[in-house]
Amino acid sequence: MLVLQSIILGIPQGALYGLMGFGIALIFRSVGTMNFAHGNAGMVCVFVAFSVFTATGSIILSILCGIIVGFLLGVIIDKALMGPIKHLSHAGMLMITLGLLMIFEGAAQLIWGTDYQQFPELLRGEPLIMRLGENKLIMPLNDLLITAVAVAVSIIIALYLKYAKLGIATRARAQDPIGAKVVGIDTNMVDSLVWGIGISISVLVGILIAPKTYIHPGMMGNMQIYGFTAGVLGGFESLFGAIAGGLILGILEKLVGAYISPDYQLSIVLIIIIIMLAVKPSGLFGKKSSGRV
Amino acid sequence: MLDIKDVTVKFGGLAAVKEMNITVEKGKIHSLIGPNGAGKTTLFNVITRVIQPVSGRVSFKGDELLGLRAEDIIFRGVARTFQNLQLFQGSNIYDNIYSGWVHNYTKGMLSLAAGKHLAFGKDARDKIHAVAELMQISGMLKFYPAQLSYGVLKRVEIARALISDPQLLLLDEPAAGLNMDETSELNDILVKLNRDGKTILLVEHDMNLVMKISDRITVMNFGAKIAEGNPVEIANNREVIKVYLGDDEDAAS
Amino acid sequence: MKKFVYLAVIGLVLGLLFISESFMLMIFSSIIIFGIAALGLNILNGYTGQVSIGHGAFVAVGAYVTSVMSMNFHTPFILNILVVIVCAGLLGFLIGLPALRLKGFYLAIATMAFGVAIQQLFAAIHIFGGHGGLYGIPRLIKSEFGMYLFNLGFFILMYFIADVITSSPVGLKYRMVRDSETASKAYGIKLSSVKLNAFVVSAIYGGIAGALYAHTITYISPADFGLGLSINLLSMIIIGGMATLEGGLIGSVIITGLPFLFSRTKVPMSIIIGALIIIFVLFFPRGLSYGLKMAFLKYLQMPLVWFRKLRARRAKRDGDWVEVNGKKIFYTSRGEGKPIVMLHGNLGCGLWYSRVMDLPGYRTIALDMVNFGRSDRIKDSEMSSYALYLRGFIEKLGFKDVFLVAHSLGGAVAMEMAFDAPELVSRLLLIDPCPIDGLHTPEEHYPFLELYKSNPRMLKKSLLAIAPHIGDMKFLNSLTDNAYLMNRDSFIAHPRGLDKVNLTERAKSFKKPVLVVAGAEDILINREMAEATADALGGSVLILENIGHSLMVEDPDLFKEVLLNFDE
Amino acid sequence: MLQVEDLKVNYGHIKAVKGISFYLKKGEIVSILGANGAGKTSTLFGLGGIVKREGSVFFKEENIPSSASVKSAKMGLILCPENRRVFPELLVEENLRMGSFARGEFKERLAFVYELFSKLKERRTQTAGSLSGGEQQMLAVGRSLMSDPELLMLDEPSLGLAPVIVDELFRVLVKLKDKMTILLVEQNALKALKISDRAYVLQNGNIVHSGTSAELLADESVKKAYLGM
Amino acid sequence: MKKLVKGLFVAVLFCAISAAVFAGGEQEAVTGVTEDEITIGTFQAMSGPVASIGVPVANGLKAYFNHVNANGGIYGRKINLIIADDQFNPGKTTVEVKRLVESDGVFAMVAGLGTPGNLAVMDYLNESGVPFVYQASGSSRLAVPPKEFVFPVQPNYLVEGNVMVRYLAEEKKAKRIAIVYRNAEDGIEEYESVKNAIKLYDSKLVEAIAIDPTATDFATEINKLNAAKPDAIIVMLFNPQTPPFVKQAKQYGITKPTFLLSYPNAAVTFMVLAEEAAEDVECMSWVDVDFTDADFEPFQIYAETHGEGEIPNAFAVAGMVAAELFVEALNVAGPTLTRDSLVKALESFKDWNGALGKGISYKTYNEADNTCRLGKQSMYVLKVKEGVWVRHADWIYYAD
Repeated sequence: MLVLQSIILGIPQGALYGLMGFGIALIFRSVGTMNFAHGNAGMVCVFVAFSVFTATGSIILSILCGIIVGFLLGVIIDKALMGPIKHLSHAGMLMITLGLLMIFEGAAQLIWGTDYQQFPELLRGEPLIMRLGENKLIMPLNDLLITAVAVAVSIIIALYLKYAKLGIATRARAQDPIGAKVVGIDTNMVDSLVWGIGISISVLVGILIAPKTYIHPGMMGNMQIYGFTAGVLGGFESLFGAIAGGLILGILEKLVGAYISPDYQLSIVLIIIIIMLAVKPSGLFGKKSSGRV
Repeated sequence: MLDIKDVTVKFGGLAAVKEMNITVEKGKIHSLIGPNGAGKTTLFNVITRVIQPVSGRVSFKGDELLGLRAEDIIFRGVARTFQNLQLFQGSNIYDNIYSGWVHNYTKGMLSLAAGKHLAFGKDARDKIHAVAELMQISGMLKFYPAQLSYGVLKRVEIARALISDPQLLLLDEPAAGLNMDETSELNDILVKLNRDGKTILLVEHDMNLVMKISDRITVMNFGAKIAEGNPVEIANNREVIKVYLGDDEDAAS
Repeated sequence: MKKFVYLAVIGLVLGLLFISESFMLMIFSSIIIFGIAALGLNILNGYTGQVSIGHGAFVAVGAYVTSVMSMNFHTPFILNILVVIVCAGLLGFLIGLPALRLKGFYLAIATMAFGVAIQQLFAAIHIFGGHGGLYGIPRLIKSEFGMYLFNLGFFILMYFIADVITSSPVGLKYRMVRDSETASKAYGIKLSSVKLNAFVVSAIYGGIAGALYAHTITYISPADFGLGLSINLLSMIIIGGMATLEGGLIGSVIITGLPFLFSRTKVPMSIIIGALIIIFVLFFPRGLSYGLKMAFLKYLQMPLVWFRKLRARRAKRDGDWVEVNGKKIFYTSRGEGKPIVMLHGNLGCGLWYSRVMDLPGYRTIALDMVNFGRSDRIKDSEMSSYALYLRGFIEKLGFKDVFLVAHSLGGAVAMEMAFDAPELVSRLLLIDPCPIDGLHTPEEHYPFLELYKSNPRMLKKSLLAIAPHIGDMKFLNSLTDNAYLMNRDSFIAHPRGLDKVNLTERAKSFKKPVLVVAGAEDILINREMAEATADALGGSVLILENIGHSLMVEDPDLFKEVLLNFDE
Repeated sequence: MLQVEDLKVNYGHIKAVKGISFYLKKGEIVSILGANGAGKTSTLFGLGGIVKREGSVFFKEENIPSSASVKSAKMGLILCPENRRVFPELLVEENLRMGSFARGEFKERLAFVYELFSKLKERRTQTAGSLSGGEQQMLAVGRSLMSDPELLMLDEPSLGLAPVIVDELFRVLVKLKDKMTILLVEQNALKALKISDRAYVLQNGNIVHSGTSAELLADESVKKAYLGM
Repeated sequence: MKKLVKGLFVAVLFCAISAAVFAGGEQEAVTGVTEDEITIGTFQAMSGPVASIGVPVANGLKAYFNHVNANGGIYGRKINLIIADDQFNPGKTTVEVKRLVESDGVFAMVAGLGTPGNLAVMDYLNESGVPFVYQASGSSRLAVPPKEFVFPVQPNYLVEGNVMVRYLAEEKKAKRIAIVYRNAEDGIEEYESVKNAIKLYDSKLVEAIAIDPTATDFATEINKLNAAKPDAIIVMLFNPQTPPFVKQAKQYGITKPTFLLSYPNAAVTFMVLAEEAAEDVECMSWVDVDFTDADFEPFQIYAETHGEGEIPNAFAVAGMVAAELFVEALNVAGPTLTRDSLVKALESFKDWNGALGKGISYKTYNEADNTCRLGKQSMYVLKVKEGVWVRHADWIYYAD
């Protein structure tokens, strides 16, 4: 019973991890930058959404604003910071994103303070309860929504990448930048677009977990670590690996929590990453071990 | 000195090198030429143990090389240079040349406490100055690679390969990117090295250079040897001309 | 060795200055401790090129091991530190193993995961005090000053060890692995063992820092050693300077020290540190230590330059001024008889001939050319302009048939003038002159020439290099002083001008006797250049053993002998 | 059609192209010949805006700035790069669709390309990475043709191909001649000269010979440039 | 030249040493006290994750001291409060407190925030003889063993655990009690106390769950809790964790049992964050304040500094209690203020009642007497009714 309930609890959590990992993998695969500021970029925009919400009281408007600001932030990061350093080493890009991570945290502290802010749940009401004899399985409505949104967003982006002209161009640019240039794809524009979409996804994740974690400057810290883990587990080379990796992670985490101890949840998960990276850096669903390293 | 027997290399089912046979004789300059994608660099990488062939044997002075790893090759007296300069950008020229010798320091960390490295460094210094003198880069030892011209850096690469006093020198396109003067200086250097008893295996596109200094030339195309001989023979070989210039008969018609 | 003495003394003085304010000593201690950890990270990241954002874990291991041991078993510190070294080293080895297969971003993720995992494990294990951490860790030395000195001592020791390692063959191997794995392999470097070595060494540094931290602050908790610390350590070496020994300490001054300045304001530190990281990566990738070094070379010795100039101006020199085209030219004259005019080289003045002025039967005249010494400055630094002023000078003094002696750059001026007005010159003695077709200075030397302007020590060294047998250091010192009287623009303009010299054509019509003298040990003008110059002028060559670039200061008697022989 | 003046391309220290000038008239096939490392690919990369360059390039009387790959592609100055550079994980048809990214009517051009290379039509739902070398080369050429090029720059299209396929490829090039101007970089000099009107010979980043194909075929200097004799 | 440098160097060294020797020479009569000013210090998390507690505590302190200063100070002396930000990081606390004592020369410390920080500096302050009045921490180690210069006020978690069990067993008749607690020193202390106290009654501890202080999702824990079927749940969590815990627990169907929260949660913030899940939740409290009464005098004092209509939250009230107690002690100590006279004054407090703090007692210092520095030992219970905390049960005392 505990197993089943843990799995059910793990799915929404895992869906969020997967979505986070998806955003990170999207940027990494297309542009070649592992964005260590992914979570905090989302966090800042969630604060923006929060400000809009307090000013207007409209959830829809605030979410829209947050996501749009997230998109713009992504574009700005690409144009202002990543553009000039595309030639730099990976270490250089890594440090820039680490710097951004700190700046976002500091900026949020400066502008919005360190208080925990409340953001409403998108769906309220009685949780879904399934009775199985003596026991019952519970799934709160908001978790259901989270899962649905995560799945929907991944499907939309998958369709976009598969069929839209710009989507194909994004994949093309990832596979061969020179080939993309010679057919006239504006690789700079594609990069900005990818950054925009990536950060928007992070904002969405932030908004979805906000009712649970509340809004504060450190809200996305662990989420980002889980996002990386999801990416590593599923393999950064395949976008949907990240989603699957996230789900596995979410369920695994709940099982560890239930059967070993919640204290070891994070450590065990992280040790999994290290082992995974050492044994099969391409992830569970990655095709090859080479690629961008 | 170096015997390559029936070496075949495949990349994803495609044969990049097919049953190659080359024998490099001691004290000779042996050149390996052929158009892009002919498999020269692949063969080079087999010798330097970067790539494992599917079959075949590579022996150097009678010892089998294929069982070794890339980092063991230098200990056997085989040193190489790289086509697109693999200098250590963060070290000055002195240390760059030193790095061709430092593999001989095999003691552990605790030996540092005993100061063993100091004597090693002192020995190395004389060698470095001697090689630098030979390659005419004595004045540049304190500079970093980014401060020097491409021609000088190419010489640094050769110096680094020379310091361990290898018996076989593998040079990967040493003339690529050099201007006429630099190429002619390189020409002199190679001839001098050869005169001093170094065996050289050269992969090179600059046909002027190859024809001038080679004792023997092997021509490759599509992973296979199509001709071998001295420069004059090669220059007049129909196959070679066809590879380089295209289908002769076609042109004539 | 000097470095370590300086470090110790500066540290001691700082400690003494703040002895009454022990919180400052505590801040200094923290700076030093994180400096040690950053030094270790620099060995891994700066020297070996292996990114790590989990370095806080090693610091944590050091801190927890020593705390648990000393609190529960009351073991002596010396034993603790040995256990810390073993534990941290082992842990470094463990994370090093998977890291062997990883590079760049993947390595960053793995180390980050490792760092957070270790932090979480410490938080979860009861004996380590859980999230609350441990407090009341015994201090090794009661007084804050003592503790500071203890930490300082450790820092200097660790700094010394890092210095030995990085300058040894092992350090060279680190750098080889960092710069090119392909080439390292080809030159016999076992990548895995070098990387593991760096991981272990670096981890030990972290562990030692952690142990010192625990005994200094006396309170540790997992939160102190999280991702934040790891990023901070990385920031230290980025801001301080990658692959430099002092970078970690400089970075630590900023990253550890700065927050205490802001602790009573509301400015979040992370925004400042984050901005610093980005600024440094984008604009100053070599970090503050490089910046400080350059500033030291460029500006810090400026007072010395002024002092030397002043001393040169004040020094007693007998002589007269002649005005040519409105510019005063200073010269020294000695003896009576056949006139000999002596021209100095770049960075020189008449003083270079002071040891050879006494020639019986001759009137020797050594002048400071315009732009040099005590003569006036002119706008450009062209050889042809100097030649014009020289001609004016000779005409003003009313000489005809002058015996012209010229050194180095002066050689170019002398030739230029002699070809313009052959009637004024009877014979030409050229000491290691600028070659007839110019002297090329590689572009890479110019930044150094730029530095000579403001760094007397480097200038003195280079003068010594062109006059290796000068012997008398006082004389060298005064030559250095006088070199600073030269027009500042000329430091760069002269080599550029010499590069452009080409007198081969004009030399053909010159028919007077010429002797070119060159030192066998000259590093500027070699035998071939001297011969080519002599050939072009139809003169003869004399190569002197055991002489460098400057015969008249290196062996005055030989100079006189050569001169007299030539005049016969 | 194309006027190039004093084109220079540098990679850091290395001067790959040292100031060359040449032109193409509408409807011509012009070859650039030369040994490996002579600067041919760099020339095309400079023209196509892939790398930074100096010097002026006029295409259809309009100045093309450096690094303007999007602009030149939109104007119909299309590069078919060396080593194919197809998108390995995209389907053949997706690759072709990307070919018409900047210009060209997708459906109409697709029909044209499929007609030209019927092999590609058979393989259109395969990923490009699963094609053989020759098929990939056809895909690369096909992809360039998708954008309805006015000037097509082909970089070593015969590289690594078996002779039969090379022949086929050159037949296609001849067919295309009346539809577009072609700038051909080839190692297979005799073959290239056979189909081109004029040619330039590059050596060490400089143009050392130029002339009509017939002149160059008769000239020993081409042989020298290649064989160093 | 070299000689010159060396000479200069020796001179500098000499100056430095003499400066070091003479710096401490001149001492004031009483550190931090002048004719017209008393300098005191406090450390608060003004930034970082715990700033939501640190900032209001500081606001409470400021409000009360401003009020005192505006009314002429104490025996003509104004109070000058220096607030050091330690970001709830004990490493920083140590340095900041040293700075306050050694560099700023404070007379006393008032209201340090946080168990880790307080534990890290209490010995140092005690050894330095700096009176340390009020710690915003419930750790019993501040009071036991007693330290001469350390005066805790808040009831500690040993007391709270005991009182909670007594309340649940005696008044609520709960048979199956569960506890969730922070997996940190303070949480464990309370858990141990609950475990011991429950033996006195006819109740059972059915589940005890430790919660990682950084966790945000409690699904697993709630799952376990649900299985235990408790009548009452003691929640020993702090601000960012309590509301989501209660919220999630109710979402997952735990609606019937009583939730009894630890006293740091007795604030409006809980209601704001927990929203409707807050209803009927009970909470321990030790400051007797009616937050709905805007005319209450301390609220007026608070509004003087922070603006009309501003009402302090529980943490601000804690700050004000600290200030109130400290000011009272200064008054008792009289015009010739020394550290010893302050200690004497505090030791004279017997069940002292201020406007906010009630029932605070100390005894003359005696290292063997564990009760001489206990401060407060009784608590009462609040309950959320229609979105406000309402007094629910009367003072409950420690049960042996």
